[in-house]
Amino acid sequence: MSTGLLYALSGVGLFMLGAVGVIVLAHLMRKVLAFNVMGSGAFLVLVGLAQRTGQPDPVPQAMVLTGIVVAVAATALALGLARALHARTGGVTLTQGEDGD
Amino acid sequence: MTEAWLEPAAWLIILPLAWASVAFLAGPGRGARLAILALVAQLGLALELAADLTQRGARMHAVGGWGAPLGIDLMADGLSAVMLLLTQAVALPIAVYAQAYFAETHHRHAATWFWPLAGFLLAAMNALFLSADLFNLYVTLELLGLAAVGLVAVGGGTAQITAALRYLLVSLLASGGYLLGVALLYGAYGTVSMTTLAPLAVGQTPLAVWIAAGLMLVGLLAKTALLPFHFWLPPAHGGAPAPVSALLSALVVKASFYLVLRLALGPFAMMTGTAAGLIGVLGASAILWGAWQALRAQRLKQLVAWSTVAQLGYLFLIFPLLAADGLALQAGALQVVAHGLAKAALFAAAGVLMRATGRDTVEGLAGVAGRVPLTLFAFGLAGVSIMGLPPSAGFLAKWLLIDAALKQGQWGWIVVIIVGSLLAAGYIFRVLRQAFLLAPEDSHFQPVPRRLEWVAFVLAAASVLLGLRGAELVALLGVGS
Amino acid sequence: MTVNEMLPLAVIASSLLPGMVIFALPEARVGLRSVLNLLGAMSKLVFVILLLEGVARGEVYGFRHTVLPGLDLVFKADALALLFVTLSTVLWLFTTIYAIGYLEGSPHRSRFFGFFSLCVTATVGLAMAGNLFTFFVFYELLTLSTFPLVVHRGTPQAMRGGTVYLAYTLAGGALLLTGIVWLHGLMGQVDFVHGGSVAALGPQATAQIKVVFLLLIAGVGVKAALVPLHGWLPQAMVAPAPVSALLHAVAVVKAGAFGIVRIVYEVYGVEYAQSLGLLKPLAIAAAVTIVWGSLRALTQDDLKKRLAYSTVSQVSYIALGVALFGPVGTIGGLAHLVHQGIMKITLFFAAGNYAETLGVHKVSELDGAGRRMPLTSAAFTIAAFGMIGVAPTAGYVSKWYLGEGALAAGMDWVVAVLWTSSLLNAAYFLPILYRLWFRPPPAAWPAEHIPARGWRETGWLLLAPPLITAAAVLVTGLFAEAGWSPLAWAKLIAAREYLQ
Amino acid sequence: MNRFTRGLAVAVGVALAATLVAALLELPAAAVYLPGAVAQHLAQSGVEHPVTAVLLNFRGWDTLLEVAVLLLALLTLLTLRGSEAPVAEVEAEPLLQGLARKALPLIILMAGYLFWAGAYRPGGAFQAGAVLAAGAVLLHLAGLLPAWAVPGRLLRLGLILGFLVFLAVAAGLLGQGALLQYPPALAGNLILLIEAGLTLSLGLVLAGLFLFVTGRQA
Repeated sequence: MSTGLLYALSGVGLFMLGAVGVIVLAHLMRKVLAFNVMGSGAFLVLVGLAQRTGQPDPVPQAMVLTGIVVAVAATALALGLARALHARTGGVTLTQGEDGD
Repeated sequence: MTEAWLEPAAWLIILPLAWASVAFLAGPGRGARLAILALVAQLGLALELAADLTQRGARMHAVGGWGAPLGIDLMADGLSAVMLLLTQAVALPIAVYAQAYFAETHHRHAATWFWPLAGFLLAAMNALFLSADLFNLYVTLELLGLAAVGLVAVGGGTAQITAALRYLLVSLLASGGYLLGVALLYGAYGTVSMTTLAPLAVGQTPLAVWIAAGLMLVGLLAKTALLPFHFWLPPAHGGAPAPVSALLSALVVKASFYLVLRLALGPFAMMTGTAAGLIGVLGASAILWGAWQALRAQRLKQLVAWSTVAQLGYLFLIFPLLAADGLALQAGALQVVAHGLAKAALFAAAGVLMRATGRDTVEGLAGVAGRVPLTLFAFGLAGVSIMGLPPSAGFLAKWLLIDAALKQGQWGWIVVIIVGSLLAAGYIFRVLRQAFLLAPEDSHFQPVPRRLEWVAFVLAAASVLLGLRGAELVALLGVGS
Repeated sequence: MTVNEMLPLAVIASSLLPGMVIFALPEARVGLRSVLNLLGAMSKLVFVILLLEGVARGEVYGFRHTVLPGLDLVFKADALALLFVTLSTVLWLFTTIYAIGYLEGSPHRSRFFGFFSLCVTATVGLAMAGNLFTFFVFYELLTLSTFPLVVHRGTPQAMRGGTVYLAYTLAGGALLLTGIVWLHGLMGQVDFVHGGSVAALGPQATAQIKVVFLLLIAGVGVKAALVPLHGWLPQAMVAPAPVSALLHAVAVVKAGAFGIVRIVYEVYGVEYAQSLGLLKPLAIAAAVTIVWGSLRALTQDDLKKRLAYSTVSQVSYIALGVALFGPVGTIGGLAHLVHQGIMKITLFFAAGNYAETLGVHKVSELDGAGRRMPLTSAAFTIAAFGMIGVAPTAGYVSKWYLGEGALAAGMDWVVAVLWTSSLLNAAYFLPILYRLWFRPPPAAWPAEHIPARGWRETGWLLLAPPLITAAAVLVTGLFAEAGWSPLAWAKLIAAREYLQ
Repeated sequence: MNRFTRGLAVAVGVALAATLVAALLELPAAAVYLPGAVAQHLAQSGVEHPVTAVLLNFRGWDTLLEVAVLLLALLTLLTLRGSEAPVAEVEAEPLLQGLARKALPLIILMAGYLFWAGAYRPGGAFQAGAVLAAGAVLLHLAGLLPAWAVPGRLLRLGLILGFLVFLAVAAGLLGQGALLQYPPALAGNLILLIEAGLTLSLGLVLAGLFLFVTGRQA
């Protein structure tokens, strides 16, 4: 098993860990952190899988750089929204059951 | 040959990015006039692109001059052109509407950064409709998602922020799935260019690619609010200011649907049978459940938002019916366009009705027919398209869907389509009959700028009259497929 | 675009365009609105006369516009179309005049007349539809444009009536659509042609074709108020009188009946329909409707409700005529399309006059109204006699042909149905006439809005239309054999349908 | 969220992960090999480092849109903050302030180095911008830089400048045949211009993501 493939496999694990975290965790801060774990997992798969033959591949590396910036933007936005919500309600979770009417 | 300088596809992305930046530079609340002017130009560009495609067929634009798979290709074919036309055609009137809507002091706060956000939103959609690169599509999806979340939050109320946050989390989870899918595809084939990838994926499909397809499609379905991922939509679309709701419901959800369709027609053409049938069943459930919720909704904009959930369901009925005759594809494109125009009209009208009555409940509409008859007429006209009654474009879409289902002997869908239309008539007429009631003694009506009423009317009329020009739309759709 | 293509469009546009302008007019522009209304009605009449003259000469009028590949919007102004177009155009003119008088001073008139124009637009479009698709387009447009008229008053009762109306018509529309798309899937576009085109499908599709027939007839049967699909009609009588006139005589139920005619003659072909055994069930349904409607009318005290059940019964004469295999029955049915229209509109005009002038809504309040409003009551009496089928009114002519047609088709039981119906008609109309003319008037009317001034028992805009239509009931009966009569036109159509 | 749905989510996640691991273990080699193409065209790209070449030339379009994503996040945060002025200021701490003052030139120097190095080794505008932003955050935490209120014209210009330059270059090159089609002779300089603009603007945007939000009593 090459290092690249190992990265990819751990990426799969991280992604699923993060994704399940985003779904089941209630605290918004934890959700945001879980999202970042999930994103890192996807980046690992992207870079690792492409390099499973042992050759470095600059294309997914550049993609991951792009992806990281996007994730930073999304994280900042989520934290900002969570802060705004906290400022208005004092809560740190999305209260369920208020969708629809 | 069009001068490279004047390539309409490129300018359709550059222009909104530019006016969004300039609007930001100009400062809080500024940029309306610039946006409207630019949108006129964008509509012209989209028309020019469509005319050009009809004459000379689909075409590629290799960004950077490299060409796939090294570089990123923009691809314009009939389907992209239809989506681009719809986007500009809805955005322009909604911009005109928004300028008047946000001029009220009451809505000033929401207008602070509305224009740059809207500009980025439109740029994201145009870029998405033109991209032929799966990773580039991921970036446009994120751009679109963040812009949409920003617009949902624009009102600043607790409900809006909660809705925005929930929308953001669903959106991020969904695009995470999409990104993992892209990573797997790159690992499997070494490229993310759709044109390079499609023949490879159809030729040899390892398990990882099936999983990638599943992840990407589920992510996109969540972004399109297909049942059971619909829960974020009603609060997000129903809570935002009217022009924002119009943009979100008419256009944004269509972008991810477009991508599902692109993938199903291209790299994931191997996903037929059970998977397509499952998507169809979800669509059918969305039609019934969304319409049922719309029938029960107490607040007007919630009703319209639930109607979006239901109407999006029709789009997914096409997947089990996609066949060589192209009927289902035509039905899908017509439904996208018809619903886009009609739903923008409904939200625009709902904004007027709420401002006229000062309330946002369906019950509060009693007597409004006498005060803003033009708006009510617009609501009714748009309703005609939503219900799928002739001669609207929505009718043609449903006609084609039924035709396709009949031709393939899939009877169940027909029942769903018809029942869904009747339920739609139920919630549309629920609003209309409330409006026709005599006004209660203590009701006060506020004056509403005429411009708001006319925008709603123009959009509604367009969704109905388009039914007479279905042939042109279908011809354009046929370019390059 | 040639003149022969433009003329049918002009007939449609002559009510559509004024309607659109009227929507935009401020409430206070009464004069301009009336001028627009009448201008539209008159110009439509002119176009229709041009068409009539041309069709009699053998000209072919039509227009085709492709909506989707393999799906066209088709108009054709043939003899059958013109029968209906002429009826609605003429009656629309009178109804408009009547409505201007009836609604004087009431709110939301721009909206009312806007939808009124749309409604007649839909009717003439439907009449001139050249294929099932086009027919459906205008059939649904008719539903949509009449709903705001039915609920015009905005009372909870009006809303209930409107909701029932919608529920029935939209469900009917859904059935019709299913049938149309099904047929479209089987044989492509279904144009209306003499003798029908379905027979070409051959014997292996017979079962499907029968189901489609059921769907189509059930779809149009809702508007034609065939029992048991008639429930909306008595509910919808909450509408203002001109609207009832429109629903019962000009547009809605007629559209349904007309649809039956087109489907039987020009989609299936009457001979093919007969060979599939489809006509007999239709005849039975029509007969049941005729008797049931009359029975229900007997017990209604509300005048408009009694008239509504009378419509249920009378409109099915048209379906019955169609279902009687043979030219004579066809002539009777088609002639009744026109005859029922002018008779029923007279009755509703008169009923509206009683309500608007005296505040009388019930049969039991009509005592002596003939002395207070002799002209209106005379018109009512003539039309009622027509409904019963007394010579020499128009109603007599249609019943005569229907009876002859039944005998010719060997369906003797239909004659019994006709007799029963006539007796029942007499049983629910004669008591009204008795009250009108022979009972003493009450000390005071329930709510007298318009005082009598000499011979003018009510506003002249309310008075003139029923008088003219009542005269027409007599004239079309007396001069039934003349070359211009509805009967003669029905004979022309029947000749063309049965020549195949 | 009840225990059942939680359990279901976990179970689905584990199952999916296991299947995916199995799928990856048997994944055949890719049919397309892009590193070759990158190496082949590196000379024409205007930079020497392959990742930078992909980032700003071969797939520069992604990068352009990604800058827009950052701007969008900033815009939304600005929307949320509304027009209220920042209320709570960080208390000044002498030791931290002194350290921050000393660190500042170093930070700027390092940003400059990263920006310059991007052309031939890992580095570039994003890294340089991130370092700059970190410097701004440090200054704020030390009480030397107040939180930002509604951005004035100059700040807005700074925030958007890099993106506008990038956009102008992309559009300006349309005449060459396509968006972002650098003429090989000018590629190096144009990329440098874009990177310079981005370094400044991304520094400000990233700092803004913090400084526009902070300072309000949450």
